[in-house]
Amino acid sequence: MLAFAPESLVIAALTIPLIGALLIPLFHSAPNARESVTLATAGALTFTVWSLLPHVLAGARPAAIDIAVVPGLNIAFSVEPLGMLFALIAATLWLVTSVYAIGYMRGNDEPRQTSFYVCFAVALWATMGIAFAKNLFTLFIFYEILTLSTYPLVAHKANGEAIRAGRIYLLILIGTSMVLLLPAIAWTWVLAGTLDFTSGGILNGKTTPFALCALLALFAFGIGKAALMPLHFWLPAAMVAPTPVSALLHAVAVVKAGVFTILKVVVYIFGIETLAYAGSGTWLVYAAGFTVIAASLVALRQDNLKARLAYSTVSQLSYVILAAAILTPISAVGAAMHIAAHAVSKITLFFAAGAIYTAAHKTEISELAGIGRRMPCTMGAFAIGAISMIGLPPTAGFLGKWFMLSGAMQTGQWLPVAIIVVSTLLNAAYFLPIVYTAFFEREPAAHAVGAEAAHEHGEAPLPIVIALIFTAAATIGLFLFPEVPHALAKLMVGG
Amino acid sequence: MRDTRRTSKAPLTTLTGKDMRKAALVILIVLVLFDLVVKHHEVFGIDGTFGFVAWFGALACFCLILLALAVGSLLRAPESTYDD
Amino acid sequence: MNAVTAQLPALQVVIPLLGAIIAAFLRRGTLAWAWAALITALTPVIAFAQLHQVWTNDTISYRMGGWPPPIGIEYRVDLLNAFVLLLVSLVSTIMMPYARRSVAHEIDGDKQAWFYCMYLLGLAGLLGITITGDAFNAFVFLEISSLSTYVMIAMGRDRRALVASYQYLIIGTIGATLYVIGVGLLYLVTGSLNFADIGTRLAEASAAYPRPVLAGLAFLFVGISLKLALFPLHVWLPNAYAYAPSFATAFLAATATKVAIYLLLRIVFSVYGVAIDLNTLPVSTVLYPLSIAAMFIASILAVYETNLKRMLAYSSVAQIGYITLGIALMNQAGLTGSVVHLFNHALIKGALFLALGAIVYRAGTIKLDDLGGIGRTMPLTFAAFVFAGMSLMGVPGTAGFISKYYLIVGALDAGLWPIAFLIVASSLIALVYIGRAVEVAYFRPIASAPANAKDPPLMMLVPILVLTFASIYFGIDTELSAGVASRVAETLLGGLK
Amino acid sequence: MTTSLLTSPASALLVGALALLFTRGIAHKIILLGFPVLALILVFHAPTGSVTANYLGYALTPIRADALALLFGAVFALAAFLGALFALDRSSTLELSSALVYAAGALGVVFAGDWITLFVWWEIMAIASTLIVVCGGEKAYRPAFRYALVHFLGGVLLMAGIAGEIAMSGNTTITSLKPDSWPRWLILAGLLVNAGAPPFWAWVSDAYPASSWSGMVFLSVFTTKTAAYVLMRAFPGVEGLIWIGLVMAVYGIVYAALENDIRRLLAFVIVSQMGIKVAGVGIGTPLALNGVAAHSAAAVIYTALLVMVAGSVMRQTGKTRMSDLGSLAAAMPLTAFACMIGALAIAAFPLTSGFVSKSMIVDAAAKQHLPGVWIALLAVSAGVVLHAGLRLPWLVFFGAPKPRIAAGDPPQSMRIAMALAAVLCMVIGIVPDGLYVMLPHQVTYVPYTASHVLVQLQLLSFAALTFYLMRDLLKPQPGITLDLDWLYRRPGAWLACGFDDLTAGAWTRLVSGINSKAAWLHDLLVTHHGPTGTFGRTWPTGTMAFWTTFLLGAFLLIAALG
Repeated sequence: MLAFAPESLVIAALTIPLIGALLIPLFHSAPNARESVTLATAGALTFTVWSLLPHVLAGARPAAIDIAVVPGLNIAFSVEPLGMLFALIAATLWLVTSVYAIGYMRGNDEPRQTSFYVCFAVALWATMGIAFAKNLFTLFIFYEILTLSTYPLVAHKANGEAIRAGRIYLLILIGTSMVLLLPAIAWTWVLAGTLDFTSGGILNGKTTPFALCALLALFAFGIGKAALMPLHFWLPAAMVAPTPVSALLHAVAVVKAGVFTILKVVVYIFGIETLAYAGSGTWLVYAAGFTVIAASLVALRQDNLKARLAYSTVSQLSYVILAAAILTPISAVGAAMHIAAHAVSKITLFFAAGAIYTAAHKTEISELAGIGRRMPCTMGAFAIGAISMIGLPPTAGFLGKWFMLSGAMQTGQWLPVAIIVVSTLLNAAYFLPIVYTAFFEREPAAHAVGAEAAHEHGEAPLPIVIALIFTAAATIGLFLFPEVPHALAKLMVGG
Repeated sequence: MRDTRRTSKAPLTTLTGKDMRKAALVILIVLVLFDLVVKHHEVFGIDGTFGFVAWFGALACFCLILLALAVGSLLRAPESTYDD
Repeated sequence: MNAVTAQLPALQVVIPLLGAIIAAFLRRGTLAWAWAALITALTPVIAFAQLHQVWTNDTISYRMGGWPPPIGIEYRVDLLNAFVLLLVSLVSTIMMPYARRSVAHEIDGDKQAWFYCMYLLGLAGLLGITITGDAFNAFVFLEISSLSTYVMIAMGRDRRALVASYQYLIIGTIGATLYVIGVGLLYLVTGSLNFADIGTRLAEASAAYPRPVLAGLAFLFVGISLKLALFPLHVWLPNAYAYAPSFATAFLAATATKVAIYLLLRIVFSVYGVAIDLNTLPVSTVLYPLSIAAMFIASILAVYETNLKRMLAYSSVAQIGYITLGIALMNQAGLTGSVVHLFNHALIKGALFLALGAIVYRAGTIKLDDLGGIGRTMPLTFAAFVFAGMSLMGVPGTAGFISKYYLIVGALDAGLWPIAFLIVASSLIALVYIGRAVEVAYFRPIASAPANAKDPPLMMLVPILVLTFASIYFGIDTELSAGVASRVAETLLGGLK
Repeated sequence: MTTSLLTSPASALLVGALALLFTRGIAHKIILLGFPVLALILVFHAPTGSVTANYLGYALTPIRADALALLFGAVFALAAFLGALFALDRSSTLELSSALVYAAGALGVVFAGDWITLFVWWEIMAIASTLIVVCGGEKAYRPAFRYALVHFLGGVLLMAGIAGEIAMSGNTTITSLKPDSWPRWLILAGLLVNAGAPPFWAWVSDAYPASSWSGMVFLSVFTTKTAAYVLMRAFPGVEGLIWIGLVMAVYGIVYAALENDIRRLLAFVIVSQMGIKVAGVGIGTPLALNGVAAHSAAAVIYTALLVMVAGSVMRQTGKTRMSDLGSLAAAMPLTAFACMIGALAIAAFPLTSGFVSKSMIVDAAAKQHLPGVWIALLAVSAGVVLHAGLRLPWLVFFGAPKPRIAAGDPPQSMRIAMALAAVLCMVIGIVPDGLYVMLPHQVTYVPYTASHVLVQLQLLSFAALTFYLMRDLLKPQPGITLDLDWLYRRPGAWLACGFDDLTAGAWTRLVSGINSKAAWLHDLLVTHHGPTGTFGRTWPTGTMAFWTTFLLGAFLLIAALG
């Protein structure tokens, strides 16, 4: 397995999903073959990415492809630890989600499944591009491809609501990236003369603290996928998409691409020390902290399960931004760990939401009374995901929070600590009632809710249950065995 | 008094009986008188004095009851206070 | 062989010109098409040979009739016009296979030859404007191309085509007149009609007659602005594009305005710029507000337009705003952005209008509201539309992005960061109007018009796909676009006083 | 290392908890009883010294078996067994399974040698105990919710403190700390939340009575006692703890004296007892710490016993309010007897476990020459008669007759559990040496001196006299006593709701404002840019000519001026 040169593995990772995307439409009329292609592609990608891991852990930075588009703007790829981590998460969870999606899309008789799988593969291709991008320009290209390829998935249902959500999705994501991120990249280029991700950053001593502050603002708000308030509302809107999309893309790939980019920009473009020394990142703590708290408060009010999860995602994403904004190496490790931790836990929650929808056709939390007895696996997995969201051991959610707190306490920053304390309570406040309702409330009697709602059901189809048990196990497994993400995160900050 | 007979099987219930009240009084007095015999190793001066623990125990209890009554008069609320 | 090589500049114009005359005598449409295609196909070969020569050696100077300049007419090919020549001829050639079906569909059989004649005439005119080094000769070619364009537009099916053509005729004539007045003024003060020659004499003349020199610039500027549809002189364009035959629209959108922009560049940078400090001339002052107005107003107009052809026409006006903005910036990056956008936009708009033509061909309408579900019945065509549209928006990885990137860097280099924001903000409006079409095409139920539509025949489809591919490809490999453009910008700026 | 981790008592109980979920019938009962016994055995077979591990780059000590850990481990395992025995008939598998997890968490904390391991088990306890509260039925939801929030708050404070402490000192091992830095203050705060210290003590009386008759036994044992245990390890001799402890003790007495519900009363008793221990930690001398250790061990048993009694009454009669109860001694003789033993033990009557443990703390105050503390502790000791010592047994089992309640002693397993606990209270009281050898510090302490016995007898009897004389003032009254939780249940909730309404209103206004502005903008754009708008419609040729002229003029003008 190590016979492949790491460079060719990088190229493979960047082509496999695309090949999959091209093959899938050929099997349009043979769903089983089509899904096999998806699974095979996802499996091959997962294998490829995991094969890369030993090289990166050993200190290699395999690079591949370097096309100078115009002088200074290169499409180039290089695997660094954070990108490796992101690619691992995305690829592995894609495999799981593919299993899940088969159960979900068939269980719900969704239309246009071929284009669904194609867009999914393209989105994953874009994710790999983001993960392995060597410079901001390459990252930006794939960032936009990711937006565009997921737009059809958001608007998949093609009803009024879905189309509206699609509009918001495109306008916010493309809008922020065009209006803010692109000028930020151009400005960076004008200032630094390079866009390569470099350890320690490329902006040291290049400009004034005020300009750094403004540039950071352009990046932070320009990367709309990170859902920093007030540019977050595309994410709840995007929840009209089929659940596998919400699960993989709007809990893992797309949103993580956002915070991943912010983290990369802070670590490799600005440089933690440069920013900390200039004091230009302080405001980001406020912005991220506000988002953490405000999104949680909004989540409290949501009765729709996916909407609540979406606002929870908004809040959790800002954890990562907050961790980056604390500007210590250890909190940057926390940010990376939280990307991984939140990915496995939030995907579990979304899987559960989709399982409920598939089996019981329920979307509102208030309808879930007693569902834990009918779907113990699903709701058990949900409970594990919820505990992880609150950040309690023995689940993965503990990891990110731990390093964030370490960084904040180390440098005596009280605001992040207070934010984490308050948001922990808020997270508990909006997740625990769901678990309680599902397991401890009595299911309404059949005659009370009408014959239609009193739908006899058990667990969702097997692929769905397998997928969500896997991710729930991963949520605990990541806590018990955090070595891989931790090693990668440590490598990122050069320790 | 019927009650006394019924619960007489339990040894301590006899405290409610008139005789037992007298007996209890005797015990209390005897306990205090023991102070004449037993040497307390005093630490703060007052704790070696005659009958200190006895009167202090009664007083402490009295004060605590007063405190409780004060708190009760201020903070007692119907059980339905928090019913939503 | 050498003899041929030496005659290339003349052949560049003469071949389509003679071809046009012969085409007029071919009665059958298909035959005329074949002839036109053949003639057109020759032009990029010549253009490429010239570009190669210019790239490796130096400027080509060809004396028409052997008369030396400035007395005789000089055909002068430098990097800038070699580039534009290649662009115009290449795009036309790519489009030619498409023409046959589309023209046969929209124009009656007996008029088809006539149409091809006009087309070749127009092509010859455009190539002539580009290649000539003589101001008056350029006017002649301008008139040739304009007149043939009026005819082509008037041949559109829609009755409004006549009105549009007529209006364009009046406006175009005014523009040409203003141009010729400007040339006349320059001739009065310098005694020359040769661009290069005027340039060398202008400094002296300007000292002697500052007012007429400036007035000359004003007339030339406004005259050319009419032709290139600078806001607010663009109003002829939407109708002309909307009601002309599909092929004509695509051809004009990809080439005509680009040649006008070339002429503007030539006048401003090679004639005035070499003699007078450009910063003292009001070119940027006028171009900044008008370009920005074009970028926004025309884009918003496109958003509310329901006729897709008109929508793209407005979009063209907006894109021309970007190009003129780059000219206004007058620095290396800005000018590179301008020239490269001239190239990219030709490819993008060509692809988009061809795709619309295919929709007209199959579904018979381009009213957005009637096109529900077209993306599913004409998947390849509309996919091309979407990808070209993405390039239009300037999605990174596409050609459109390269142009915008240079413009932004140009704005930042000039210290005009608000303009950088305006550039990106207006390109967001492109997202809205392209997105609107995408929504209708993919997420609405299939309407009656597109119900029986399908992708057009290969002859039409291939040009669409080639141009679409090109508008993506030049976002990744930019040697031919940005590489040349950057050298062009270098040359233009290097010659400045 | 791995094997020793797997054979730790905590892991054993986790396995038991898992097994419990998948078994029924007799196997279920065997597991329920067997695993606590196994844990008890494993406690004594715990590897001496410490087991180390590496996690996230930190050197961890998942198991550190010293004298103190063994004492608490043994007591917790024992209490788990008693609780399991008492709960043998309980039908809620979830509650029992959670109880084993809860006990596992407590044992994990006890044996944790480093802060990270401790924190992990700490939060496992929080989750498991919340589940136990929730299993108390539908009325338990809100108290459980508040319980969870308070404990997650404490947990995150603790976590922040631990993270900071490790980040600053680089040392993960649990050692005695001076609260002289922010992280350490946070650690202390996190521990005190679980200890039932102000201002968060209300969770005890809020959540514990909401649990089931069996659940409260587990709850009463682990959370507060582990907090005392960790306080002993980390913050011995922190003076502030003395005062916090005394306030807790008095609070518990006063509120218990007013309380009507027996289980709420016991919750206050728990806080009160914790107060004495916290004060003992604050005194911090070896004698005081030995006292805290011994008193914790003793308190685990007698508190559990009293809670079992209350559970039995609740299960058998369905009532928990003392105003509804009375004279149950005849109907439930064994329960009544157990209650008396528990009452004597908690009152530290000679020959009971309380006597041999609590007096160490009081003596420690005296030996340290802390007159105020000593006096206060003495007063608090006297005050015990106001709640569990006299008031509870009096009002429930004796006192004025009430309408006859048809009930008997609870089933056999529960009776055995109570009997065992009662016997333990007495055995420790009579033969304290077994307990003393397990104490962490080498201190010779002789509880049974004439003076000591006499002091205790005088104190209790005269306190009882006062109580007897004033008994009518302390009759159970229906109702509750407002507590500090009022702050977050009333004004806090109002504030939250108000803020919520305010922001929701502001948001709605903002959205509608933006929408109307957007609509206005849209209309404006349509007027000007729509197909028939100013810019959109086809201008007459003359207009175009005008603009051409205008532009020409403008250009010339600018040129002329420039």
